[in-house]
This record gives sequence, structure tokens and C-alpha cells, in this order.
Amino acid sequence: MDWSTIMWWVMAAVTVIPAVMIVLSKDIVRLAFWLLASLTGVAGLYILLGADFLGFTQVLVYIGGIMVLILFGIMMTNRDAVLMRRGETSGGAMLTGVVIAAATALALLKVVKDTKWKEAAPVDMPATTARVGESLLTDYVLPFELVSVLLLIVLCGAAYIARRRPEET
Amino acid sequence: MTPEKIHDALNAAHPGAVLAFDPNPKLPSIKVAPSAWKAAAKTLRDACGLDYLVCLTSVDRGAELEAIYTLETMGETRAPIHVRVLVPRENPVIPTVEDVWRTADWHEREAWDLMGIVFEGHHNLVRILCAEDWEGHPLRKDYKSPDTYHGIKNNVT
Amino acid sequence: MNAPHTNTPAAAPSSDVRSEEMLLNMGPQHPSTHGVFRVVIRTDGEIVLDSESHVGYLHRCFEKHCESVSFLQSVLYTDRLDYLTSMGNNLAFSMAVERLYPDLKIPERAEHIRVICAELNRIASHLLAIGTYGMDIGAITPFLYCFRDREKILSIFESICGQRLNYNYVRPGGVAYDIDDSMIAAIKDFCGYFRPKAQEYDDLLSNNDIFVRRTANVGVLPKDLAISYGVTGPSLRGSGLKRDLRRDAPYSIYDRFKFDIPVGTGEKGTLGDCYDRYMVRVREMIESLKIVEQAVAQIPDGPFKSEQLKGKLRPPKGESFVRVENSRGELGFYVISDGKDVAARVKCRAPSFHNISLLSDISKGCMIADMVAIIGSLDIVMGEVDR
Amino acid sequence: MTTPYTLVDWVLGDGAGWLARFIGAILVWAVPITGFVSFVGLLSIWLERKISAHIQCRLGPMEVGPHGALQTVADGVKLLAKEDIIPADADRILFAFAPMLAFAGTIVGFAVVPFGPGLIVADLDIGLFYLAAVGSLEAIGVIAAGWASNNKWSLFGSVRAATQVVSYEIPMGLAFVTIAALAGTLSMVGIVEQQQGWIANWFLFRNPFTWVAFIIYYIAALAECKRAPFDLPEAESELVSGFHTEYSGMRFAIFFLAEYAQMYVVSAVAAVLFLGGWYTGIAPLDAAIGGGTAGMVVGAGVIVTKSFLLVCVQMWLRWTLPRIRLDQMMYLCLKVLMPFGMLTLVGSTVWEHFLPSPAIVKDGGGWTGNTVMTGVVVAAIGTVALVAYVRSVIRATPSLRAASNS
Repeated sequence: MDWSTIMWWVMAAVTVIPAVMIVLSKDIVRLAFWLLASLTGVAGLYILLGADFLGFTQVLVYIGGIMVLILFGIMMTNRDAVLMRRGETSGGAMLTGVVIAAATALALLKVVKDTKWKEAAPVDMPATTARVGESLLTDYVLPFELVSVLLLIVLCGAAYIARRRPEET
Repeated sequence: MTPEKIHDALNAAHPGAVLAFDPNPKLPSIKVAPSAWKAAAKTLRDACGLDYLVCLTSVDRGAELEAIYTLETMGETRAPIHVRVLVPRENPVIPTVEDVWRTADWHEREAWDLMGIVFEGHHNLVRILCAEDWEGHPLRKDYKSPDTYHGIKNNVT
Repeated sequence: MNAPHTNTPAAAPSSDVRSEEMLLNMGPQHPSTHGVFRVVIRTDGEIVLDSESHVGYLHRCFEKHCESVSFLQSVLYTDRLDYLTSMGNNLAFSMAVERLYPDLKIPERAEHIRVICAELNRIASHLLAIGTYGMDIGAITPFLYCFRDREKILSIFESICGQRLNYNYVRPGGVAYDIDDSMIAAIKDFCGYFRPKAQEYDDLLSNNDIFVRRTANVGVLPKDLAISYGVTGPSLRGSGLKRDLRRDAPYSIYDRFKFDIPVGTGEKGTLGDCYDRYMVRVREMIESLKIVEQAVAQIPDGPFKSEQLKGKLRPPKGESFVRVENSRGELGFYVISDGKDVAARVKCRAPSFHNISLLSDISKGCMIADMVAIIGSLDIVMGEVDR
Repeated sequence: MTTPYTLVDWVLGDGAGWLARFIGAILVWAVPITGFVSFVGLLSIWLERKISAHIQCRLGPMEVGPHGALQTVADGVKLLAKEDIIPADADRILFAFAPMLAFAGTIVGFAVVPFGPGLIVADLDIGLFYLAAVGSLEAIGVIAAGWASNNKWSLFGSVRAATQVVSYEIPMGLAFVTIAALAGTLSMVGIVEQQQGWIANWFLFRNPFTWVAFIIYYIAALAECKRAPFDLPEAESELVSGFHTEYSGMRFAIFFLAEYAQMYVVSAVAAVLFLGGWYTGIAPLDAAIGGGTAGMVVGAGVIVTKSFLLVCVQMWLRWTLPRIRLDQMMYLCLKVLMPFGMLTLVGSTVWEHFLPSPAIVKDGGGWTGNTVMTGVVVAAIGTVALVAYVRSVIRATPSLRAASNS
């Protein structure tokens, strides 16, 4: 077993085990921190795939930005509601959850089974950053700019929705 | 306005409200009947310009409890005038003036806390300096301090 | 006569409370409440929706003490009221006792010493107010600068009366000890030293852009609200009302000195904001310095306490009410004597008690950081609020 | 110029002997870096005490060691020996985990900070991007601390920290991008090597906009480190002590150390990006020292000195300025730093388009039309700013105003 395989197993474990814990945890804040660990694992997998830029974008955006916002939102809500320690899960909800999870798992397994996996020879992985930058500013400049405009619109919309209107106060 | 003029104005506006008048320059004071005090206070503030409640002193006079309202005009200064309201010890009820001078809010709470004068109509007449569950009114002359408070020994000699 | 004894705002049931509101307990142990003072704040995020002040944590029955110890011993307890302006407290109580006597003359020298001490103490008190105010805003260094200069005043006081904080120096009839030439020289030295130093506070705080932005337009106290709450002292003058008992109702020998009364001008924001209250204190220190210089220059020789008050203090039957302009506002004592050597009743009219009572009115809608700025600008001393 | 390698190369290596490489990396880098971080922490804390004391007309610690140099060590021992208090209602696991997360989030930044020529853990080809990404990890630790303490003041502190760190990443990123666009690389070593030669080659002097970028970066770095005037998350006069109110003993010390380590990281990054990294700025001197061990030692000294000077500026600011308010903090970020950051990025690229810098001239050079123009613009703006400042001071000071009118 070489270094790369070991790292793959480590990263897979870092991704999957916290993902399971997210399901099992009852404390929303703990859950958020498990999500953090899981996202870190995904970032690690990206890096192992040679997409180091993407990996660190994952860290920057998901961990640095989105996780902080999730935590932010959770902390601003009522602590008793957040802890949910005394929360009860009804049998019906449990059953529904199990059924949905099983169906999804079956579907995924089928996809895995039916896909014709190609065994690619290991390639030398050059730096991706420069190429990402180049393609963003040459071939894909229009989609790139369109996405920026879309994000800007989303930002404005969010600000509009979040703003308290005079009659509400 | 001089104490004499204040006295005259008060007398004219509320006949029978003024029970006594002492023009002593060191401590000019007017004694006002408790029942007329609320209306008199408004007159003092609006007609006589006494917009500043300097102090509210509560005194235990034995059979009676006294509240001394020290009043003054903020803009110009002279010796302040003292308004005395005396109420019987058994039923010490004075109408509140917290809506006339906002200072009266805390001062009346203090007078209730330490002297046990009840200010009728006060929106939140609760103890201010003593603990919430303190018993008795410490500044009364017949007050005996308790021997224990929540298991803490007092009066240890 | 059973008033309801609920002293805390009832917490709203958690089911229908708006999720972003929070009850925050500021104090009684908090670095910026200047003593043991508690404010229960209802916040929406960082915005203060409502607040309720709770005082009394430092209550120690000052007025009841005065009914059980002699007049001279009561002076000692007045030290602990506004412990930063003990000289002014001593002076007010002593004058209230003196007024019970029909014809009492206080020697000239004693009057001068009283004024010098009271004004030096005002400078020391304002220095502390400014320093801690800077600290409330987050600037720690000005605090040390203020303490450096305050130490000089405290050393002078130590040489005068042996105490650095609770002086028990001004007593009915005069002062406790005479001052000698070395002390006068030290006071003169201080006057020369302090005037240029005062510029440092302007450099560090008054003209600091962040400080101005943190204090200007914050905690605006309109004049009519201030009057209704009986606010006095620098907090009132910050709202633009030129009222100072030293000029309007001169006591002791204040009518002999030339000095200005600084008032708020709204120079950086709105009239009556925190910056105005702060600036009044800064400027008042220089005015106090002027009074000290004049008093030191014309101090006469003679006795330092009245010969009429020999022996045990036993004021004649009567009542008196005396106020002085203390560094936080008008400190008044209502003293009732029934001819014994123990007062029948002493009531203390404490300026901070009035000044802090309006907190919930001027802090609505501000931010938590502003709350700290407002409490600091009112410059309260819990010792005299709770008595 | 060494070629920066990708993270994959660094992690996976050539496949063989990975265990040896792993252990080797720990011995060669992890242990010395941890030691260095501790040393930086101790030195910065001592410096902070002395600088604050001298600013405040005091002496500071004088008893333990010469001029109190060992005071911090003594305090460290004290903190180690202190009782480890966990509040009864705290989330115990998160409470214990938070300081580690904060410290780890800081210390990973050291991986791409060069300590001298060749003295870098990993000269990644995405070094700058890596820094921007891991910069927010510490905030997660702070948030966890505030939440786990189960204290409303701590919660306020951590929410403030989250707001501040997430917001100030944007202007900081804009400053990074400005430099990255000039350098054409994200590798830290690559960026430094482009500033070789005379001082005019430093990115700070490359064009007038990089000055602005430097100022933006430094302000944003102050906010990322939660230093005054951006110490809102701690704000001892408002929030008691903010997110670490409930922490004591060693857990508190770890937060403390993380803060000081981060101060060093941001300062070192400023030195790398703007101040020529390990180059002295005097071309003949650099040439005389040359490479090899001597170059390494001198270079390390130069970059560490530059970093510590910037750390001292942070301390100077902290002991001079009051704290700004939350809304002012957001205003500064969103309405001042961000527009200026965008302007800087565009302006810098446009400037380079019309007045391109020459290729790096190793033994001097750099004194070109670009340099002259940069100097002229900066001097002009500086003069205008100085005059405006003096005028505002005169206006604000009554005595001076009277003197200038008469």
C-alpha cells in the first residue's frame, strides 16, 4: 500500500465517519462541527485528485464562509431549541427516514455497479491553479462573468429580503 | 418666584391645600395636605416653574411620617423651597408624583424601601436599595434589625 | 401596603419569544458598570431594545449610620459616598451641620483650604472619570496618563491629611489640620505642571477620530429630560444648561474667584451627547485649576478651625439643607437635629442617584458598545447611588 | 528561482519511503515550527508588555530576568499549574476542542511563510490562496469557544469574531490578488524572488496602488488578528473578555499564544508580499552576502526583523487607539476597504499595462520611469494628506485656530 492509497483511506474516513455522526448527533452545534470535519475530508479528497485549487476553494468557501454562517445562524436562535436534547423522534419519522435512506443507497449502489469504470493510468499531475485561472479568463470568461452577475443578483435579493420594512418594526 | 409668591399661588389654585407656611430664609417650607398633593405638585411645576425635584427626604416624626420634597427651578437658582407632606404612621399613603418629576420614580421607591411610605399610583413601587425580600423599613425609628438574614448572623457582639 | 416584590423583568416564555431577542445581564460584576451596578438589557442582536437598572448592591445604610454615631463620626462615613470626591462630601456635610448653628463664622484660612482641596479633588475625580471613560471606549493608555497626574494630587492630599482617598479632612467648623508652606509650594508646582499636561488628553482622546465617532451623537440627553430627572453636574452642563452652584448659589467663598462654566456645545455631534459630557469634564479641570491658583495666591494666615465649635458637637434643634457642586453634580444633605450629639435624620441627595436613573431612557435603540459609552459618560460612583 | 511544487507532490511525494518522509517532515519542520511559534509567542508577549508600559509611562515587568524577559515564562508556568475550569453547563467536548482548533488554524499558516531563502516548509504553488483559505480556521475555533462556554457574553464575542473575520477576508483577498496579479504567481517564494535587487523592486514601491493595497492588507490583518482597534470579539470593557471569558489556565494560554502567533503570521506575510521578504533592499549587499548558509542566516534575520517591526506597529496601534463599534467595523470593511481594494486591483493592473515594470534586474536596476512616477504620485498624495491633516488639527484645536487666524 503506498502513501497515496493510505492518504485516500484517511481522507475517506475523515469524510464518511463525520457524515455518519451528522446523522446520529442530536445537538445542532455538534452536528455543524461534524459537518466541518466532513467538508475538510472532501477538501482532502480533492487535493488527492490533483485539484488542489478546488480543494482550497472548498476550505475557503465552505469552511471559512458557509460553516461560519451556519454556526452564526444556529447560535442566534434559542439555545433550548438548538440543543434538542429532549427532542423526541416519532416512529413514523424514523421509518420514513430509513426508507428514504435505503432507497437512495440502493440507487447509488446500482449506479456504482452499472458504471463501466475505466482503470486510468496514473498521470503526472501538473499544477492546476494557473490552468484554472487561464481558462476562467479565456475560454470560459462569459460563463464566469454570468455567474458573477447571478451571484450579485442573489446578494441584492438576499439583502432586500433581509431588510426590515418600515411597517414591520 | 419667592417662597411667599409660591405660597400665594398655591393657595389661590388649591384653597385648603396649604396647611402651614414657614418663610424662614434658611429653609422655606410649605406644608401641604396629602390629598391635595398631586394637584399641588402640578401647579408647582407648571405655574410656579419648579421643574426640578432636588430631593425627597422621608422623616419619621413619631406619630406621623413626613415626606419633604425639595423643589427648585433648574434655570435660575435661589434657596430651594421645601414642601412637607405628613401622613399618619398607620396608613402612610401619599399620591405619587412620578409623572410630574421623573426623578420621583426612584426617590419614591427609596422612601418606600427605607421609610415605608406608600406612594399611591407608582408604577413600580418595589425596594430599590435593600434586598427584594428584606423585611421592615430600616429608617423608621422603631426598626429592629433582624438577627439573621438567610442564615447570615447579624447583631453579633 | 404590600407592594409587589418583583424586581426582575419576567422572561418571556421561550415559545413565542422572537428568536433574535435576548435578555442580557450586564453586571453587577462587569468591567464597565463602574462598581456593582446591574442593567438587564433586552437586546436584538447588538441593539439594545430596552434596559432596566438595578441598584442597591452597595447599600450600607449610610443614613442609618448617621443616626447612631455622632456628627463628627458621620463625616467619616461621607467619605465613602462618592469615594472619588471625598473632600466635597466632607464639605457638604460639614456645611449642613454648620448651618444648624445660628451664627457660626468659619475662619478665612479654613474657607480657602476647603476650596483648594475641593477643587483639587474635582480635578482628581475628573481625571479618573476621563481615564476610565477612555478605557470604556477601548483606549487604555489615557487611563494611565490620567492616573499619573492624579497621583500627584493624591500625594498632595496625603501630605495635607495623611490619606490618599478617604480624607475625613473637612470637618464642621473648619478643617482637621492646617497646611504649611511646603504643601502650598507643592500645590503651586502642580498647577504649573498640570496645565500643559491637559493637552495630552486632548491629543489622545478628544481629537481622536475613533473616540469622536464612538461618543458623538451617542446617548443624547435632551435638556428637558435632564431637568425632569434632576440631572446635575457635568452631565447636565453637557446638555447645554449653564448651571453650577459655585456660580449660581455661591457657598463658601466661591463668589471671590473668576472662572468659567464650560457647557456642551454639540461641537462634534448633537448637543448633549456623550462627547459633550466628556468635553465638559476636560474643560472643567482647567477651570478648577484657575480657582486653585487664585485661592493659593490669596490664602490668609489665621486659625484653621472655628473656636466656636470646641468640644462635642451638639448642634441646636433644627433642620438644614445644604448643597454643594460636587464633581458629579449637586450633593445635598438634609440634616435634622433634635439637640443631641447624634443626628435625628440625615438624608443624602446624591447626584449619581439622579444621573443614573435616566439610563434606560437614553439608551433605547443604541448598541451594546454604546451602552458602555453612555454609562461611562454619566460617570457614576455606586458608593453614593447605593449609600 | 526554485519551482514551487503542487500540494499533491508535497503530500504524496514520489510514492516511496513515505513513512520516512513523514517522520522526517515532523522532525525537520513540525518540531522547530512549534518551537518557533512558542518563541514568537513569548517574545511578542514580552514585547507587548514592554511597549505598552513605555507608551504608558511605566516600566513594565522588571523583576524576573533582565528587564522582565523571563516574566512570560513564569506566567506560562503559572498558567500550566492553574486549575482547569470548565463551566458546569458548558459543552465539554467543544470547550476542550476549541482552543486546539484555534491554535491549529493559526499554526497551519506557518506552512507557507518563509523564514528565509530556502527556509520554508512547503513552497506551494497556491501559497497565497492557501493562506487565505486557512485564515478562517481560527475563527471556527473562536466560534466554538464562544458557543461551548454557554455564556451570553462569550456568544456575543464569538458572533462578533465570525462577522469580523469573514468580512475582512474580502479586502484582504483583494490585496492578495493585487499582488498576485503583479507577481504572476501565488507561490510565496516566487513573490519574494521578484522583489530582488534595490528597494524600488519591493512590491510596496511597484506602483502607487500597491501602497493602498498594503494599507488595506494591514488594516484587514489587524481585524483578522482581532487586535485593537478591531478587538471587538474580546472587548474587555463591553463583553467582559468576549469568547475566552470562561477560559482559564492552559486553555486560555493556548488562545493567547494563537493570537500572538497569528500576529506574526500576518506580519510575515506583509513582509513577503510588500516589503521584499528576505532581501535587504540594497542590491550590492544582497549580492555580497550571496546564497548558501550565509544568505540563509542573513535572510532569516532580515525577514524576521521586518515581521517583528510590523508586529510592533500592531502593538503601537493597540495601545494608542480606542476600539471601534460593530457597525463602524462593518462600515469600514464594506464601504471603505472593499471599494478601495477593487480600485487598487484595477488601478494596479492598468498602471502596469501602461508603465510595465522591467524584468527583474538582479544586481540593482528597478529605478525606472515607473519608479519615478510612483514616487511622484505617492509624494503628491502624501503631501495633500499631510496638509489636510494639519488643517484639521488646527481646526480642531481652539488655541491653534486662534493663532493661525491672527
